[in-house]
Amino acid sequence: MLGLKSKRMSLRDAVGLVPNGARLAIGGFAVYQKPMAFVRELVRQGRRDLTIVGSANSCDVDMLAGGGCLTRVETSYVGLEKHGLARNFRRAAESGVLQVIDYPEMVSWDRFRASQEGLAFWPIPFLGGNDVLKYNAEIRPFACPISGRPMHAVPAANPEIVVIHAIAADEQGNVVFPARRLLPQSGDVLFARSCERVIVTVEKIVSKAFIRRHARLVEVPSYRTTSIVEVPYGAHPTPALGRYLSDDNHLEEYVGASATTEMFNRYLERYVRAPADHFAYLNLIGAERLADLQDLDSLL
Amino acid sequence: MLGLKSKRMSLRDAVGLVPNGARLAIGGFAVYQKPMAFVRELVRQGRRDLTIVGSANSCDVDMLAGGGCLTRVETSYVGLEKHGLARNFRRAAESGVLQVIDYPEMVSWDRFRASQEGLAFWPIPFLGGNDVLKYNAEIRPFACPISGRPMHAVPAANPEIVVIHAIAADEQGNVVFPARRLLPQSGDVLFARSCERVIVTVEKIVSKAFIRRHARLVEVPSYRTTSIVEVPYGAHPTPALGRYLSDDNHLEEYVGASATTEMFNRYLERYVRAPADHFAYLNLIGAERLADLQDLDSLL
Amino acid sequence: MIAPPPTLHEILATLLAHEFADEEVGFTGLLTGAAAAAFGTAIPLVSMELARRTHAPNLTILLAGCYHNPDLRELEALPDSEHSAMLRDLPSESQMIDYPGQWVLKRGDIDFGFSSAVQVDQEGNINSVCIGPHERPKVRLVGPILQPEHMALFGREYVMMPYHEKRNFVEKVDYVSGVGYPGGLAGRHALALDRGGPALIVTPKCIFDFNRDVGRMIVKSIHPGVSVEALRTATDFELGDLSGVPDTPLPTAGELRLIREEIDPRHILLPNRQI
Amino acid sequence: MIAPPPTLHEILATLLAHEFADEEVGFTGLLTGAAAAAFGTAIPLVSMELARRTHAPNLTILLAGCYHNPDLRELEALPDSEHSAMLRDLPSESQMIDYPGQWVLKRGDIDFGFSSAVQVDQEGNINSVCIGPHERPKVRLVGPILQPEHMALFGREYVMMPYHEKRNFVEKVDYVSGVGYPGGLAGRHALALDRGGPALIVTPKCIFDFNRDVGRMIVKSIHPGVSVEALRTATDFELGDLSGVPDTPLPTAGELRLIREEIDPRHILLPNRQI
Repeated sequence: MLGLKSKRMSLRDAVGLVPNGARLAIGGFAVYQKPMAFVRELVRQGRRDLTIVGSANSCDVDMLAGGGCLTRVETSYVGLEKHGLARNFRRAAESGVLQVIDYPEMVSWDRFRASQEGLAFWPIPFLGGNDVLKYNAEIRPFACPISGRPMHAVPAANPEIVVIHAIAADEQGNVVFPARRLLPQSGDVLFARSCERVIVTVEKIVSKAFIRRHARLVEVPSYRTTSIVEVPYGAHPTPALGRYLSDDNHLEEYVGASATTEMFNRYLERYVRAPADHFAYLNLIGAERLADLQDLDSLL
Repeated sequence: MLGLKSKRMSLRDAVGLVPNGARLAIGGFAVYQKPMAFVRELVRQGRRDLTIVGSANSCDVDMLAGGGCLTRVETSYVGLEKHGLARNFRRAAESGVLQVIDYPEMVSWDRFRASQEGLAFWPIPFLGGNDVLKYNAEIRPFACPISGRPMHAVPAANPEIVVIHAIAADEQGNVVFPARRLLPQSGDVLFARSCERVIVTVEKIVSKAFIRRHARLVEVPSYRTTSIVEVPYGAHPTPALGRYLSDDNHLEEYVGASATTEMFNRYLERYVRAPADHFAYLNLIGAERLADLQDLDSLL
Repeated sequence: MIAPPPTLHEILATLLAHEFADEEVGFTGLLTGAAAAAFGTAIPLVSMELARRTHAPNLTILLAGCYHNPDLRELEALPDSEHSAMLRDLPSESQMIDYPGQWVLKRGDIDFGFSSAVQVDQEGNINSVCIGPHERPKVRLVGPILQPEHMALFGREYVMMPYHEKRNFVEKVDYVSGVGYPGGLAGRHALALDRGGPALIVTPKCIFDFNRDVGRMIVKSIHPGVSVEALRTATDFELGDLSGVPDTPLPTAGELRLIREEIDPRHILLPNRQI
Repeated sequence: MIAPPPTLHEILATLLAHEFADEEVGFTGLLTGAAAAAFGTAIPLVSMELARRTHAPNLTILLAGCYHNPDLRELEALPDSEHSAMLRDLPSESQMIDYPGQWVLKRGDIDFGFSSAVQVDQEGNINSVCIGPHERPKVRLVGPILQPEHMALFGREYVMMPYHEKRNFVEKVDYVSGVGYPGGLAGRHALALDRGGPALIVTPKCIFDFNRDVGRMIVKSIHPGVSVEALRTATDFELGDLSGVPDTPLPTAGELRLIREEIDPRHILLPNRQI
């Protein structure tokens, strides 16, 4: 078959697809498998006024907040789990420069299901009395057209661009997910099915033969992807299931550095702005640490 | 762990859980993996006035129609694919004794998704001009609470009882599905998540150790199942993926026998009413045929 | 040596191949019975594969709605079951095993599909539910299946009619299970059908297109060897002036060679004879 | 030889175990930080396992919401990450990897859950979103996470508060991210909350229950060694007459033995000391 179109792109060019003011969904869930190389490049390129719509967020939103890239976040969680609160996010929210729209966790998934369904809303029957309603005029009360029961319509997630990090794809944009996956990887599949501009950073670009051997696991096919970017360790310091674990040491350094704006600017200078590219960043982390983080997927 | 409750039941007793007039969903899809032993036992026990709600139906609905068990069917398809039209169903529908409520194929899945979601309706944006609306007063027009777009609310499937056929479960009702499954098996998972009375006929009751070794594939856990019935070849003459293929010879015999009411009554007498039990039925099919139908699942 | 002349199946597959753009996604179900399987599955597969081997290498084929770009060379027979174990084992680039699945139906991932029906009317409505009144039909058929989705959610639809007789091409279908152009494109819009609808109606006798302003079928071309009179006789609605209608175009020698030598050398998809 | 007296964790785990009926499904998230992990994850796990080994063998434990009846003997440490690779490899009876998944959230598959919060008020509302006004909070917290679902869709909720100070037990939470009993059960009904709500509030000082008619917390029992005065001082709302309130009951010797020798012999879940 001649003339197959390559969707391969450099990290810089892929990040260039995200304009200032974009409504962006960042894959991964909480502190797991976040496309952090992409996030660092957003900061490096000085992107502004982004809205992040998500299900559960962590250092993705926190770094963008610390980098001054954000205007608004719509999600159920921003925190670093065992590493504590997200301090840059806190400062931005407490100072009022960052607007936070809170959604319940499963409702935040339902919003992407609405986008997947081509619907402007998802019907939610259990929000009565919750302050999620009080601070969100976009949620509308309505009566079930069949039972008459009072419910609420939450708006679809409607991302303009989705970015996820996965283990492998071919150049045409067929993306594989591990069979022994966990909830964060399923969230990525959902995100990639909720939007027509889908950027996938991957650990490895693989052959068509590899894709065909794993057809059952190609949950995001070529026609759903806009660009494929090869970024080994692209989720670091968060884990990529089956490839590497969380770099808890680096996350502790990150948390320590986010104690003040000044300290975090020094962190950004050292790890985000100064390195010439992603491999220069990885060299700062060092081979020994990267080797130590190895995860093994099921061999079956 | 002492005192684990067994949900094992005989086929006769499990079918006894279905009263006359029940609203029953039968798993499988079109001519694939239908719980036919259960269907035969419904006919044998002379069940009456059933409503079948489904996604795509075939010899399940056809045999129940031929056995005089049905009042109403809500589905997207009743036919035998390459074996032609479902002749008992046709006769019942054309004579007016069977009410058929037609739904589009994916909408018929959406109705089970509504039940899974605890919703009385599912919002459908594309039914305008379709006669599905003309003959179904239960579908209600409404405006999207957010966009104002005209849509239709289709009623949830709301089965009172679901019956599916699967390859294996333990006595506690943890049901495994093959990794290399196809759409019909996914439909069974959806059905089993749409109702609180779920009967699962299985090829084999397996040990807890088998279940734990395949935890990733236990898509229907113990607390979702009401009873587990061991019925080897329980889908015959339809296939059970990974265990046996479709018995096309028997289906041709079935189609031939359903040419007239009289002939089909003779078929029912021979294959359904006369055999003392399911194994007597299998003996009529014969060991050579059963052996010939073997399917192999992936060995990985 | 002169190659045998193109068969009707080859003519239709080639004509359809020209319809597809690169990077589109095309959906074919799995129909059974010789004529229906040829029109509903085999001709669509050959047409999409021909497009992939000529101007549309990035077109995605969805066989039986689930198997992405299946390796047709591995087929030992045209599959005759939509979800058979044989398809589980057919090499492909992605397998859909759930709904919602890889193609996001309601966001419009499918650019075009192929469907079949027992009746089609001059507005392009199709019917596979019943002949006669719905409550007491003369013939109860299988049901709407995926026709409503094909005709409303796919980008466009090729309606593949294996038979062209008066009972199939009717003034008004007895049940609209897939919506054509009632009232034209404006009529579809008024029904909140913002995309999709039938593109061509493909029959053993001719190709129909539509006047989408008024929502009425028009004959686009007539197959070689079919007379205008035969076409009128086989159609229950008025076809208007057919004097300027061209013949259906034939494949080039190169297209025929691709079909015969590369795509279907063992004649598993298309029969090796005139029909 | 006399066994060491029960620790607070053991007392709470035993008390909770008595709450669960056979065949119920209990959901615990994965909380981190010593006190939160103990109250939010470890005590719930031990309580459910104790119930399974006594009166409720068919209870289903959902660890981190996803792992059905995990083999706790295989744990080498209390997991400190909700979706870590370590949990992928932990033996269990079913793994949820998608939403919607095995437990059908909105049909009410979960009989009871455990949650934690920064604030709880006398109506039983909980808050993990912010301290101070939402637009310019004094402290921005993590967000509602799964609290709305816990407090509305689960059959009942055990609110596990690792700290009991005035700043945690307030008159009115600054943000209702999980709904208690505003206006009592009738109030919940008026909000279309037809099931669920907090069952007990478990703290290091006492157990709260509710007067569900008026929707107000009441002290059910006070832990050994905690004075009524200390309890009042640590609570920002009025507790009423506490004269008849009993001490929190202690585990039996048999229950203690099960916890210490069978369920957690390596002290991976509960620390081996008084706290």
